[in-house]
Amino acid sequence: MMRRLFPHPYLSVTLALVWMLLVNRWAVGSLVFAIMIGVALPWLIAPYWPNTARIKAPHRIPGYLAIVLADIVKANFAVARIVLFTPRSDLKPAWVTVPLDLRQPEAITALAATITLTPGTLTCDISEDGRALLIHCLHAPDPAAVLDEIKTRYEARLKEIFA
Amino acid sequence: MNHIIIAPVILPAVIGALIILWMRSDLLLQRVFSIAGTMLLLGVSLYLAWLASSGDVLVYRLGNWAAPFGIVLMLDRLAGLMLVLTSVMALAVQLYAFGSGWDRKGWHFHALWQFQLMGVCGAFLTGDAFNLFVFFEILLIASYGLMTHGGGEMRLRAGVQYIAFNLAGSILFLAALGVLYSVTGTLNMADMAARVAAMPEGDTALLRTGAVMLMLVFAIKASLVPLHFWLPSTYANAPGPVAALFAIMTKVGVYAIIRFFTLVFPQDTVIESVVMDLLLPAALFTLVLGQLGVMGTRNLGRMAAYAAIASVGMLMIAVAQFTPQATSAALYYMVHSTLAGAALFLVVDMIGARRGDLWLRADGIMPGNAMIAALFFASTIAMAGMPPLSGFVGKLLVLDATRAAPGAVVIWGAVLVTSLIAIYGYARAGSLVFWKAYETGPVKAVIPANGAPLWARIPTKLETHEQIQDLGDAASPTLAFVAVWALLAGLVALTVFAGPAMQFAEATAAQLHDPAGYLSAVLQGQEGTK
Amino acid sequence: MSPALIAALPFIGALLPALLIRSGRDVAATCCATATAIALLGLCLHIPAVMAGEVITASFQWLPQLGLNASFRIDGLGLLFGILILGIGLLIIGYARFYLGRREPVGVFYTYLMLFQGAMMGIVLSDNILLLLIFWELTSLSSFLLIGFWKHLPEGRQGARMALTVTGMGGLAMIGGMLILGNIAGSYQIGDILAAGDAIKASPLYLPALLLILIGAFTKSAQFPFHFWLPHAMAAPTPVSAYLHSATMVKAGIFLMARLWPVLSGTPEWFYIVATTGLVTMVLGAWIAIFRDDLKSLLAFSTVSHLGLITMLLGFGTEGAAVAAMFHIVNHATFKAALFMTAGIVDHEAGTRSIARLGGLRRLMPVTFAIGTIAALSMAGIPPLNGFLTKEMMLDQATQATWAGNGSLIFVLATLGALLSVCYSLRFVWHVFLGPQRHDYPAHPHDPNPGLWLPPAVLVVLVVLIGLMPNLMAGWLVEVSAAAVTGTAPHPHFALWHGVNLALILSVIAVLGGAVLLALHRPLLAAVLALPRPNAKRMFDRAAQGSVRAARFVTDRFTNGSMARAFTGFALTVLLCSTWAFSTGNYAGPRRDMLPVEPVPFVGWVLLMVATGCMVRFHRNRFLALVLVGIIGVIVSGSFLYLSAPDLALTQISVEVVTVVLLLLALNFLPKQTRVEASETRRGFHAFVAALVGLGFGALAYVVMRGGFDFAPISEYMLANSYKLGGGDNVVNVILVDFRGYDTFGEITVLGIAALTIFALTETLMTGASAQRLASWQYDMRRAGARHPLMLVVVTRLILPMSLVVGIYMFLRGHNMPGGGFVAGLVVSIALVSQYMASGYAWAMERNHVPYHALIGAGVMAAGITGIGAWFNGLPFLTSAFGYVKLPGLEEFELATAMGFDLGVFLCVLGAVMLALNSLSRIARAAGGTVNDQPMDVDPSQTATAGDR
Amino acid sequence: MELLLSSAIGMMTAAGIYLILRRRSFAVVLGTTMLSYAINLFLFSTGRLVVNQPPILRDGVTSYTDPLPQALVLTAIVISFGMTAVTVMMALGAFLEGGDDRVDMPRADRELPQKHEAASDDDDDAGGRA
Amino acid sequence: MIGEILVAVLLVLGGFFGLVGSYGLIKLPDPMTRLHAPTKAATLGVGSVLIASLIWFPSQGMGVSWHELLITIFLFLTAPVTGNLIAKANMHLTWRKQDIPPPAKDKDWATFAER
Amino acid sequence: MIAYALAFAYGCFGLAMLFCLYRVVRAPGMGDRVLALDTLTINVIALLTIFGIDRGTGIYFEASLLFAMLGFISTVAYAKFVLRGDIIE
Ligand code: NA
Ligand code: NA
Repeated sequence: MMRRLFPHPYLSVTLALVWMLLVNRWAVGSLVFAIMIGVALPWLIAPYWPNTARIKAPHRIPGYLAIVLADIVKANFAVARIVLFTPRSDLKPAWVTVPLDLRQPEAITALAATITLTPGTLTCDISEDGRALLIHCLHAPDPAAVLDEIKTRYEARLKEIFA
Repeated sequence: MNHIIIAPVILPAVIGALIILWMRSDLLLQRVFSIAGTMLLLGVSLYLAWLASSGDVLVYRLGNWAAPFGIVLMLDRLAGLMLVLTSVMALAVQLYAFGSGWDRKGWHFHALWQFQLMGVCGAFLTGDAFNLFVFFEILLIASYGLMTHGGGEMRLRAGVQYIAFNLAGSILFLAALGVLYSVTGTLNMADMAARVAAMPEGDTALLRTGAVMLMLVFAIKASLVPLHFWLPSTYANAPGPVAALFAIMTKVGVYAIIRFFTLVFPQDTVIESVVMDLLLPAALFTLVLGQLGVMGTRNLGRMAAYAAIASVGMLMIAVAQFTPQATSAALYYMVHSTLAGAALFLVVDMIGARRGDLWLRADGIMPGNAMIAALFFASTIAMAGMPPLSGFVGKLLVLDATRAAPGAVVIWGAVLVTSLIAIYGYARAGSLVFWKAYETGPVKAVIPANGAPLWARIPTKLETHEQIQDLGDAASPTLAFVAVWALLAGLVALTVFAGPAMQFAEATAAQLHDPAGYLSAVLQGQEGTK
Repeated sequence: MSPALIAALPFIGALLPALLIRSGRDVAATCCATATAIALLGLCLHIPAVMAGEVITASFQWLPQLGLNASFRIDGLGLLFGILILGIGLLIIGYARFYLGRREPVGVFYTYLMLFQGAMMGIVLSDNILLLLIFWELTSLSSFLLIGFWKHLPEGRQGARMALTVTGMGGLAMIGGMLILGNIAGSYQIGDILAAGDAIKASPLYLPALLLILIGAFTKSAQFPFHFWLPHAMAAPTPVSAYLHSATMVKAGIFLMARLWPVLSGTPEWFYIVATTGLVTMVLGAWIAIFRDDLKSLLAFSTVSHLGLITMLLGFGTEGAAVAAMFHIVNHATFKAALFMTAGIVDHEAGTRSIARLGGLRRLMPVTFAIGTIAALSMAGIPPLNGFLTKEMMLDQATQATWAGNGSLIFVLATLGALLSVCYSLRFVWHVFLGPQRHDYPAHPHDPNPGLWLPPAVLVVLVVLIGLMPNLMAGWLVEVSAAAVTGTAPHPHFALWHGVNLALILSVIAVLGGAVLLALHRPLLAAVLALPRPNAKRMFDRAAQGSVRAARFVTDRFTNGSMARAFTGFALTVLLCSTWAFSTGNYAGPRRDMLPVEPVPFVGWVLLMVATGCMVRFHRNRFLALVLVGIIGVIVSGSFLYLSAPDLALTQISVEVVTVVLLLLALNFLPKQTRVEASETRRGFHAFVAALVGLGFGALAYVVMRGGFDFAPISEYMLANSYKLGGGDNVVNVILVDFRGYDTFGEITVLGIAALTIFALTETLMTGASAQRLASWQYDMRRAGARHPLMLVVVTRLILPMSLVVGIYMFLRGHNMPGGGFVAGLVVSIALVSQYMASGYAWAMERNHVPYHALIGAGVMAAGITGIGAWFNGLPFLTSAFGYVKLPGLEEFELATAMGFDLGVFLCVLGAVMLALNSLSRIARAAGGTVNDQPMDVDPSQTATAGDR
Repeated sequence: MELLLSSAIGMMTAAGIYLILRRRSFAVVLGTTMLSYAINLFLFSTGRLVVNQPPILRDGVTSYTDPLPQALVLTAIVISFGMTAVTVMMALGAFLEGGDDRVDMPRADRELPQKHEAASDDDDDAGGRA
Repeated sequence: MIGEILVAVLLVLGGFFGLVGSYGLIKLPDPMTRLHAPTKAATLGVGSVLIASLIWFPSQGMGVSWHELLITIFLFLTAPVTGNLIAKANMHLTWRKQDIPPPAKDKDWATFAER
Repeated sequence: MIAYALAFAYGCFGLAMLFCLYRVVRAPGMGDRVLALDTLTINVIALLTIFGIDRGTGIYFEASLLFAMLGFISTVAYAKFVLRGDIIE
């Protein structure tokens, strides 16, 4: 019953928040409307999102986000340095295959997005069975280290968050 | 305010919307609603024409906004006349589309038809320059759909040209409106007229530019040479009833020229020389080229198309005089050429349906059909301006109205010489199509399959994707004949009642050439508006 | 009987056989004969009055504005012609009944014949020259049908066309002439015109009017140089020839000259043009007739010759000549109709009209021989037949005429004409009936049944009787008609014997010379055939064909289907006309100061210019071109933002994206490259034209932007009242949904129709040639395996609801801030499209339960109903209302009817965009594209469970 | 600023015209798109250029740019989008039916195919082809 | 004042990263490496600017506007996807299958799979 | 100070846009072009935001939001086209 009414509870919250951010007016009327949207829209789009993400530890999300954000800032400096100062000839791009323990599409996507947003790595593809990600590194003298960082720093954390 | 004034726009819009909402796959319902709608439209138009015939100019202020800030609809004699003409013609042609089975050769014929009528009626009624643009676009976009109804290579190719050329025309329209707005600061036609009349002498360059650009836009719609390029292939390749309906489309351009250059830019304003210097030569060239096309073409469909061009030339010769007498002659000729052009296109379609193609070729086969031959004869007589049909009367009226005009000799010469050209062209075409068949003897009719285009099929293609089908596939051939006869009956009526018809035309012309009533109807007495 | 009714009777008669088309020859003939007989009777009832000098008129108002009235008159001239037309018509109707075969469409024939008869009666009874013109053209049309009646004969078609063209040309010239005439006289009534003779002759427009009218008359009456059509009209069935080309149509020109004789004749112009033309025609026609092999052709040229004779007489402009002309009209009609019918009998019975294959029919067809001989002798002018009478009168008149001071030229030539006339007349008798009987006639000749020979016999009796008793039989008629022509009261006395005078001597010379000439016929014929002769038919054909080719050349030059040419014409026309209009007006120079250039817009400008330049340079790489379109769109929309138009920017960028999606969908099937096709010069020219137009339009834009308003723009009112009366802060939105909501109503309709059109087009593509092409479609691009990438699917699932939120937000705030139904509709549809792109058409479509068609319909209806709602308050369509609502616990918010309208906009936009994109993407299904039932290429959570099992 | 905008309008117009003069429907679509941009900017500019005064009523602000041309341009944008969509579809249809994306009408539109040329007669049999 | 400094710093930072991102687009040697520059640098570039804006308005007493936050979230959400798709496009267009390490034996990357 | 920062940012993003344009036009493959267009859109968003700070108005945020959304979707469309030809399949 609850699942029929709220097919995507996290989405409902997100959408209500988005509405509040949009109207940019923290008043009762807006909140009522935000709740209406939070209820109605997920229900409306449920057919397009049949199996919702199963999250077991939502409280770990902020921490994860903080790490990612910090990494993004670092990444940017790193990339900037490479772009500006590394001569073309010194550049060592590399392909890295990341075998996946994650199975939920949402979880894999979260990992892939993290990889892309952080230093010098970019998620390029997924294997045809969905059990590995293909990463391209802008400048990776040691590809194994990259793989290790991804597995331990990000995937492990995501495994804790997603069921 | 009389709400019926907006009915010619709302009625087809609602019927079109209803058709796509609830009956988009039920042809029978569509036919019933669509034809009933057009009949109702005819009734409404007659009522409005009757209202307008009193000589009052009726204003409908949309959204209850005061002019010139909101959009107004204007009902005067000219608008009433055009509405009646449109609905009469549309009803007959629609019956033909039903009778010939054209309406089942593709989707949405009736919805597009209604929207087309909405666009045309809206264009005739509006009193706002930009709104005219909008309704031009409505009638154009519906015409794109109708023009390519049924598909086929040539039709689509012609459609691409048609749409591209008109797109350019629409862009020019916007440019002209922009220029005019930048000078006058208004879009309401009556208000614009008042401001044009009061325009300081030092600011006329832009005004003239805008006026000329606007005229060129309308010239495209009217297919005046050298802006006529889009017409021959479009009309020749359009489905018969659609081409017939398009007979009113060129008239929308003519209407707009008459409207703007009697109301907004009358002859005694700064625009003076603009019109006469450009319009009359263009009209003459149009007439000559159209009639040459009638004679020179090898295809009946193109012949009818060139006939349409020629009739616009003739019409514009009268319009370009901008005298009450010439305008009334033009109005008479407009009614005539619309009905006659529609009839010709329908007859040509009948021939194409029975003969398989429209080429004028020695081995063409037209099974002896006295009825179609008679219809062809009658409609070409009408188009050629031969007696006893109204074309001759119209021609006399135009000649009479231009006799004192500058360049009268050229006008008369062009009209008379091109008449001869057209007579020869029609005689040649008719004798090839109808008489020559007797040499080879009657042969079984080749009926193109559903969706097969009217344009002349190359025989190799005939073998590959057309089958021989019996006439039973068409919905009701009798109805198709009735439709054509009805149009011709209209011409006969126009001839017999030429006197009363001209009385109305003269009253209309008088109203047009003295726009004071129009102006005061719009700009004064706006109690109760926002 | 009213003249109008007399003129109308043949038309009524024409209707009957058309209505009774299946009831056979007898019924048709009877109907027509009855109608004709009644008309003739009615006409004859007026004889006493006309004899007494009355003019019987009847007039109905038709088109008084033009001076065109249905006015009819019966005077002597009309009476003469009316009797001829109806009387001979009656005989022809009988003759045709027996002439035409059982299987021929007799009903149609009689309809045409009666139409023609009616048209002729109309001409001769008209009292209004415009009305006369109408009937005049009708004779051309009906004779076209009659000449081409035998559709299986190419000569019939060609002859008909030639006759129509030549007489049609004359008719058109006459329109001009008549209008001028009426203009000078101030009326188109014949009575008024006849009264204005002096004014007309004095007018500077007399000569043009004369020339134009004479062209009409000459073409109709086959006068040189327009004579050539008549022989070719002989392809018509003989009753037609006998009727049209002896008594009626060819006499219409003569009638016209006679009708306008008081107005136009008597001037040197008239004399020299008309008399000379008649003289030349008379001699030339007779000369040619001598050598014709076809019996009907011989008669045709003899007709040409005799019409020349009458024309010459009218041209003399004297009363006596006019009398002679009138008399000869009667005589010629009688003997020539009889001759044509005789020729028809010969053709009918012997199976040929070729004189070379005839001869010796005297004994086989004695009755026919007798009829033919008497008629031919009359034509030769042998006493005591009626032809002799008028030949004498003609020669007498000729002796009195001088041509440019030369007193003998005319009568010498006239005698020559008479001599030649004797020759061909005798030849008709000699070469057909006399001589040895042959054994090789194509058929077995014998006298026909009386139905065929009685009508010519009646005429031959008249020929004899008029010859013997001219005053009793025809004199009175000639007298009244001549009186009507000249406007005086001539009292001629006709007699066979005038004593020995110059005319008689000339006549004798003519007869003897003619006989001698016939004796010399064989060597003469050989000599003539050896001479080069102009072939009128070939010349006409060449001219016609040349005109057709020229017409085709011109039209093809102008409209050869080339878009580039058409567009160049368009662009240059617009440029030249606008430039001319601007330069002929007053331009006082810029009035507004320029805005300073800031760095950001400058960068945008550089970007725009470069991108546009690249667009032109690289447009052949179509994908790149699309990317550049994206860039330009972004910059244009940025410019709108910069220049205080946020609503525009939102709309522009949304439309931009949808357009790109649309173009990408299409490009999938189109070639990815545009080949270079135009030559360097051509491209250069195009670039030049483009640059000129660009320059012009740019300059116009500059002038507009620097210009000031002379009048306050109406938008000031809108700014002032947007909130007060429209209830919205976003003036643009209030304009869209309120001030000019009607425009928007039209605009969404356009969008809806566009989608419907796209849908309908796709449907037809699924059945036509394209369906076959698509069925075997080979993609020209290698395709990657990433159909529905996992990441894309997951993220768009999140984007969809978020975009919907944005869409709702845009919709709700539109009235007060940038946004509105249109943008909202686009945002939502783009969000939906992203779902389609991510998870595929089939999968997404399966989850969509809203028919897009219905959305469009609902949108138009919603907007319409909101508009109509105002009617219930007695207010016009689209009158808006708004109010502020306060729900308990919440702050006040605004409700406006304009929102209902905006909802219509939203629905219509959503439906239209989705329907269009859907339709386009369906094409790929027809191209063999498979559909997916899974939303993503690989779903590890699914495969994992599958693997675990 | 006015100079920048008008030169951009001119440039886009020229590009649009040049593209329309190419012989392929895709180029024509690109060209009309360019022309649409140009005309939208032009029509917009008839309200004269104003920076940072969007026509959205705010307290204390009295000067706004002319909103009317903006509304007109909005309508024009939407309409030209509909038109473009139909053009694209029609061009695609013509390509799929005919096998090429030329915009010029083929000769077969106005002339008999060569095969029949011999049998055709311009003027019936009058031309003397017996 | 602090707000102003912060905003200025963020603006400079944003401008710098924006420029670097786009510069990388033209400087880096091949399509795959070029992909790295803008997807990250431009994200932070525009992100900084958005944060600057988020700070600026309240610091000027014009009320807080959360829209910038929304845009930032949106960009961060979508950038990986565009990066992924363009990378796939590059793989598809310019890379041979054998030059990229396979995910596992007998398995292919999705882009190279037959679909 | 803020003015200098703004000018600097304007300059950076303006220049960045030109770089993007260069890459759109001069690119070995279609992937680069799509990437450059995507980057260009992002730069425009940045410019709009800077402009909003400069002018002290929040009126441009909706546009930025829409640019972000639509930029994403058009990039997806372009890329999907390069990959599959058919963007909706
Ligand atoms: Na809006
Ligand atoms: Na709009």
